[in-house]
Amino acid sequence: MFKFKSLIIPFAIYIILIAIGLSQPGLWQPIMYIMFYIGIGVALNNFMGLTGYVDFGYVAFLAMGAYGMGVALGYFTYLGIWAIPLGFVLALIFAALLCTAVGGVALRLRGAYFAIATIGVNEGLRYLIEGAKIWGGSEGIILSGKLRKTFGPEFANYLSTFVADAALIIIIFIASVITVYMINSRVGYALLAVREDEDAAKVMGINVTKYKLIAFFTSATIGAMIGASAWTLKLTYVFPEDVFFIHYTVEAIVIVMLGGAGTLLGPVVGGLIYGALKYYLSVILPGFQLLVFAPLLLVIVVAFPEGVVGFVKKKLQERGIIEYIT
Amino acid sequence: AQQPEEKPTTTTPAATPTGPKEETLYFGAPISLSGKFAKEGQMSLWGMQVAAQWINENGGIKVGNKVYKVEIKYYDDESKKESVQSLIERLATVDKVKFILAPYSSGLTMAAAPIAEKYGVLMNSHGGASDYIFEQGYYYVVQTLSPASKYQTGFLDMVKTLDPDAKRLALVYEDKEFSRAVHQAAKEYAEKLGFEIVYEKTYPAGTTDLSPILNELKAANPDVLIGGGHFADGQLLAQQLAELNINIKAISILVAPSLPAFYEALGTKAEGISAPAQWETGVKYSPEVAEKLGVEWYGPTQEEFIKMFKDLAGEDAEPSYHVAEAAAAVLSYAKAIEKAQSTDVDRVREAMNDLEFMCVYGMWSIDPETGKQVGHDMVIIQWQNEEKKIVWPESAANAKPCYPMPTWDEKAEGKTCGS
Amino acid sequence: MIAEQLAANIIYGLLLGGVYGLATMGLSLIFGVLRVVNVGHGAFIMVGAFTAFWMFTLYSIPPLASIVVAVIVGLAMGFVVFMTIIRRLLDAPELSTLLATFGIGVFIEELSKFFWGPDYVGYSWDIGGISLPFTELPFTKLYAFGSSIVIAALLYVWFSRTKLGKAIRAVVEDKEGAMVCGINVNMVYALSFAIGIALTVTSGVLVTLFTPVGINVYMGGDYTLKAFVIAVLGGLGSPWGAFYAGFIFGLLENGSYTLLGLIPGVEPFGLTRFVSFTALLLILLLKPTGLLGGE
Amino acid sequence: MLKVSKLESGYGEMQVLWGVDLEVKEKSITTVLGPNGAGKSTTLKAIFGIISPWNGMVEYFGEDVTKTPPHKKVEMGITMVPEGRHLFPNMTVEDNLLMGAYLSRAEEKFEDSLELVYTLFPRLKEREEQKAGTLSGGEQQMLAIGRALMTSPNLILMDEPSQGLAPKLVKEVFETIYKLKEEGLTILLVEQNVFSSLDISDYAYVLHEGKIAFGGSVDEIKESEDIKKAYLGV
Amino acid sequence: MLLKLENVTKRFGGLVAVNKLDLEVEEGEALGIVGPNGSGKTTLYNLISGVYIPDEGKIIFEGKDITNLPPHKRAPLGLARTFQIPRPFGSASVRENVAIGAMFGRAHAGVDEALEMADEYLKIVGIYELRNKEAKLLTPLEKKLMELARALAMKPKLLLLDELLAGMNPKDIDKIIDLIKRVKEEENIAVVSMVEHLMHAITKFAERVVVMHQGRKLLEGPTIEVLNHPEVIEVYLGGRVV
Ligand SMILES: Nc1ncnc2c1ncn2[C@@H]1O[C@H](COP(=O)(O)OP(=O)(O)OP(=O)(O)O)[C@@H](O)[C@H]1O
Ligand SMILES: Nc1ncnc2c1ncn2[C@@H]1O[C@H](COP(=O)(O)OP(=O)(O)OP(=O)(O)O)[C@@H](O)[C@H]1O
Ligand SMILES: [Mg+2]
Ligand SMILES: [Mg+2]
Repeated sequence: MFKFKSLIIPFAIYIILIAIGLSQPGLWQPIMYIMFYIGIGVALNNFMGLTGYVDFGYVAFLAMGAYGMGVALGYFTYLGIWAIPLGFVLALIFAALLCTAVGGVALRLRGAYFAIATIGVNEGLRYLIEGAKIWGGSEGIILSGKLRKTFGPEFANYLSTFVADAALIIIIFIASVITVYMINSRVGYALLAVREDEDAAKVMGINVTKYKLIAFFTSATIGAMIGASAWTLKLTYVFPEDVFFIHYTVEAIVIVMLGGAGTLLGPVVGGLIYGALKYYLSVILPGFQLLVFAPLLLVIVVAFPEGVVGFVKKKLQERGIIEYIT
Repeated sequence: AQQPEEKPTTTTPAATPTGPKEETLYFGAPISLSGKFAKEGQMSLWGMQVAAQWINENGGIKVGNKVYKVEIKYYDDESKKESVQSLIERLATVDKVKFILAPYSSGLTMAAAPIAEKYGVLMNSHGGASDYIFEQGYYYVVQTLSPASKYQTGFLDMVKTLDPDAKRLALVYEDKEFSRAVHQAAKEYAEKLGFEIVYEKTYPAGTTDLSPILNELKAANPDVLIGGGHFADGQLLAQQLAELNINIKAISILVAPSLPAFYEALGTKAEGISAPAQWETGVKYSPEVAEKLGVEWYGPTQEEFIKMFKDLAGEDAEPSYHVAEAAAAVLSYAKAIEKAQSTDVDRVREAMNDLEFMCVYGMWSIDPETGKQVGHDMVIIQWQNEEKKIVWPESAANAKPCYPMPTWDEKAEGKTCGS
Repeated sequence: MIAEQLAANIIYGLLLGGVYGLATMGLSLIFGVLRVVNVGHGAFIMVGAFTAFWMFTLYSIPPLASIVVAVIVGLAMGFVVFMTIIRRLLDAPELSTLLATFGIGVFIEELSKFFWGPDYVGYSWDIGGISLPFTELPFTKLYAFGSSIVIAALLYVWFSRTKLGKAIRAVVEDKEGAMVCGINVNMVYALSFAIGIALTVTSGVLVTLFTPVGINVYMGGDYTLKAFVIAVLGGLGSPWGAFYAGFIFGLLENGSYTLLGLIPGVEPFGLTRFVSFTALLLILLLKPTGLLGGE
Repeated sequence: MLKVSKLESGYGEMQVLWGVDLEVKEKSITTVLGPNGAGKSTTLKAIFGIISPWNGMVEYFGEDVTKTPPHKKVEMGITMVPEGRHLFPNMTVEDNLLMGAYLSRAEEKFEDSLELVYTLFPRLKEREEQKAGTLSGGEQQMLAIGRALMTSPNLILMDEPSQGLAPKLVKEVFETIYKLKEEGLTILLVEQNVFSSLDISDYAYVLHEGKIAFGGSVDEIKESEDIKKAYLGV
Repeated sequence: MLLKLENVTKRFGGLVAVNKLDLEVEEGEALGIVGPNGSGKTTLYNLISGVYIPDEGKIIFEGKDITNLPPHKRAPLGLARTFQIPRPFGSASVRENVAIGAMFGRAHAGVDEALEMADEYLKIVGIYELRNKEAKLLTPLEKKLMELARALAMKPKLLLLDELLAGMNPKDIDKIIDLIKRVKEEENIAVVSMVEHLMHAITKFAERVVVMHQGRKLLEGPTIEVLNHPEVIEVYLGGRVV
């Protein structure tokens, strides 16, 4: 279908990245590092880009995913290999539960109020887990030993060096398809209206709450899947301090903005620039990379206030290629 | 970017006219030069560089007819797990490094372990103290610093020796995985020693006011307090104990007091406060002591070590224990490689199993099975008369413990542990 | 016993709240006038903390006096940041300033680390305190509290009494309307931003009066988070709301401790954070635009 | 008094004005008419400086004010009643008027200006304490004009002041504008209400696609059937 | 009876914006609503379209009580409106704006169908060439035309126009009125209700007029008759217009 033309460029980017990672020595992890950033960008964009709501507490969904997988592998290790699918299911369930709670409460708020109320959710949840000593409290869940005992060291290693990465890649592919589908469907149009003028959208017959929740839910569950694979499976531990670290949300927002919100290509390009820049700077200028990175970021913001893809889109407005850019 | 060219990788032959073949051997290190572990990261890097420099100036590592010069290949991991993984891989594949100095902190070490294992490189932890790292079954991860479970036990021994009547122990520490591990182990140990736990509370990371806990603590009226977690909260704990005028006979705080900044920040309030340290300037490890114990000495003497450190870090810099533990990790690699007479990872790891030596940092030997450090002893330092003194164990001490420490009021009037 | 501790915690909560309030006013002001969410807020608090530290350490200038220095430093930084970056983004999509302030925050932190190193520093300004039957109140904390109140009051007077203060309000309400009244809108933007930053840097000084140790280039993160939450609680864009909300937040944080301590098997101090963040959500549920937020 | 020559401007990359020439004589009412989208509002905005002129010149009493920012123009006695009023909605009527007298030049004449405003619009006096945002459309328009008067201007640029007003109010507004002229003010008016505006004007211009298609005295326009048909649709 | 308001009241604080209003709208009629500024016309529209819920009274649409129905459930029943101050979906294209109307209004079209409908209605209102422009870049007039197209694309039974013609050139006003009249017949839009202050437009369009004053219904009846009523002239027109 013509709508899916806009998947060509992002998929090409993914495939090229993966090819580089597989063929060049030492670039697999960096590529996965970039993919992680692309992933959280695409995931957050499904909500932030499409609805215009900023969710500062977004990392909580990654955390829920991480805990979902952590709980499955940590407390249901006896299920053997089945603990992994269970982990993804739990990740989904935890994220959905949080989504319902936050959606019910915070989504009534508008703009910056929503954005910052979600910080409250994120921090509140973290301190609840630590303070009430849920799931190991601040000691978290440590899995390596269990995995190695259950699956043997080979397979345990395979889990965190292959399965986790493969899962992340699959999630990103699926998330991209979902994004394009959403943008081009009724949902996308409804959200476009919501983003621009929520009250006018209502009068137009749009069930604003419903569509916001759809986007919120989609974005949250993708985030949870990323948390489950890129964090728990790959790192083999879950520490609350780490998984609720708000810096990740800020990074995701930066990526979405850097590339251009509300487009699919935006967060992909944003994640690519962000991840690649940071990686290479930390290799070339260890210790000084952020000192160089920050001004670069500022230059990009000032030059492309609507994001790199937003800018390109505007330039190409009347050209045929625009169809390939969403 | 100012450095267009990346440095040459792998073992490039150095230009030497004659003699044995000289090659450069890279030890790789993802290091936290930014982010929350920037301070420890910087210190560790200096330690590694000092050790590498010493090795190179003292004949390198001799394997067969080859001589290896050591260089540290490091990247900044920003104290973030995602970066650590990329950098480990880069070190293992692009830079073809076989010997990794693990990143700072237990969490980051854990993040690095699966990747290191995948590429079959050895990882030596100089900043990941938590015991659990070595309970996961990683064979290629070895430890140079003493594990978390040992941090506060020496202090308890010391108090018990000094004052068998000081029974009322309180614990106030940061709710984080590391300080929890330290204090849970300490608590068990204390109970064995016959202490009575009169108060135990944690505070969340990032706290800027401990008064709710300390008001309670005051009421519990303890003789001895152990606690803390990291730099900032450790300083805060001491500061607020003073503000609230809570007098305790002996206090040991994790991490913070071991840095000069502690005294600079608190002034005389720091007097008498103790801390566990992996190492301290003035600790009595020397070639002579090694000889007496019948173990081999390796690496710079303390004077050499401190001089080299100051040449690198600046005249005003004081080496913290992070410097020594990182240096020791480098030395342990060198020693193990020489012992194995090979740079093969498996052979070196095997050589480590019964490797035992002493360096400026103290003893080094590991549990062959888990890789956990068993040889090294922690010391207890105490601020006395503006100086950090080693007060425990007696064999390493260069001063007597100041016990009970002066009260806050006395300290405010200028009384120090020396006067 | 419990009553005494509760009383002590409430007093400490109030003192802390005063500083929280001031630490948030700058954020709220900047949002109110320019619609800029300053993600780099904490970096400016850090600069203030270091200002107090260096003034005290190098020149033995007491922290109260370095408030003056902080104001000057803050105004200068605010002005430079506005002129070089923010000004160029005023017509751009709202969130691009978020990206910019993120970059600015990182840059300030890294530059500070470059010059001052990654140490955790502190200073000792021991000037005694008041002994209450149930706790001790150091003068430093009382001064911090007092200064917050005085600065907030001065700002209030300035805002409501001076022409420039009113001009700021006018610009907030309608930019084009302000133009036709002869108000130099760009100047008002620059000034508000600079004042907002100056307030923030100043609050950094007061933060060190409260916590004179653990000063580090990355210390700002926790304050940013709290300031965000307090700003929303008070009603975004309302500096006065932020000030009140600071008290509520401080009170909740410290005050709830004693009660949570009665629950067995939990870490009450950790849960105080849970309580204060949950309270935020509840308050927003009742009043979706915060305590003093408009429409 | 005001002379605009070869003025070009627009938004982003889109040019809207393609060389506008017009002149406003002191103590007169000059109307600019033209179809929607012709660039009338743009012309006023470019003159006042809300958007910057790309080319051409704006002179005020012979002085080049092309690049002068709006607040300086207000200082010189030019102000604007913008399309859509742009009041301060959460301030009271009184405070809105007070803001009009923001500059010290205007502040000096505060009492006189206020009296003038309240005699022109007694309704505003009645609603002194009401928030501007809750006024009805007509009242808001009065306030917008009142606020402009508080700057003690010589020249007021007005963009469709009668839009959205009830017929009774439309009349009042035009009467007011006429009274302002009698008070010695100069007015440059943009309107869609062709008849009423021509009734009170001295000079008129017709703007078409960013250029002046006609300029002259009101009588000339009234007489020219062609112009009325071609541009004004009446 | 298409729409019936019974005793509807809406207050804002102390102010009664709409006061015990009864209103009936027959199918197929062209209704004009006039009244001084602030007499409650826009508020009335907001009540009908569901932006506000009345404090008292009932609103019945096609026999169904919609008093408490949220706005997004009213639109599919056949209600559509334009806004006095245009509210375009700014960064969406003109075409997308109109398509959104077609998708979620009574038309309930699928995406592709809606986009086609959008083109069709843009042609009808005469801004087809602007269809790929970002809506926020339109002039106020163009925005109004786009809102009209968007409302029409919803295929409403009742179309509420709020000062659609304000600020329009007299030449265009006539054109738009003809257009609305035509579309009303062709599209079987049962009723168009129009709020305007432009009397020549009202007389040209409306068969019946309701005059509001201070939230109440002052008068209603055939257009010419009502507009010549002395009370209307007194409070609203300020002089004879027709
Ligand atoms: N803010 C804006 N951004 C981009 N383009 C604009 C903007 N305002 C107006 N335009 C464009 O400028 C042109 C002229 O608009 P302007 O508002 O000056 O017309 P006008 O003559 O005042 O029309 P009207 O009678 O409808 O008020 C229009 O084509 C419009 O698209
Ligand atoms: N949200 C609101 N809050 C407070 N008052 C309001 C609100 N909306 C409308 N009003 C007030 O209710 C009254 C009726 O307003 P409404 O907008 O319905 O008038 P209108 O008849 O449409 O006037 P106009 O012809 O000027 O558009 C006015 O006095 C207005 O100020
Ligand atoms: Mg106009
Ligand atoms: Mg209205």
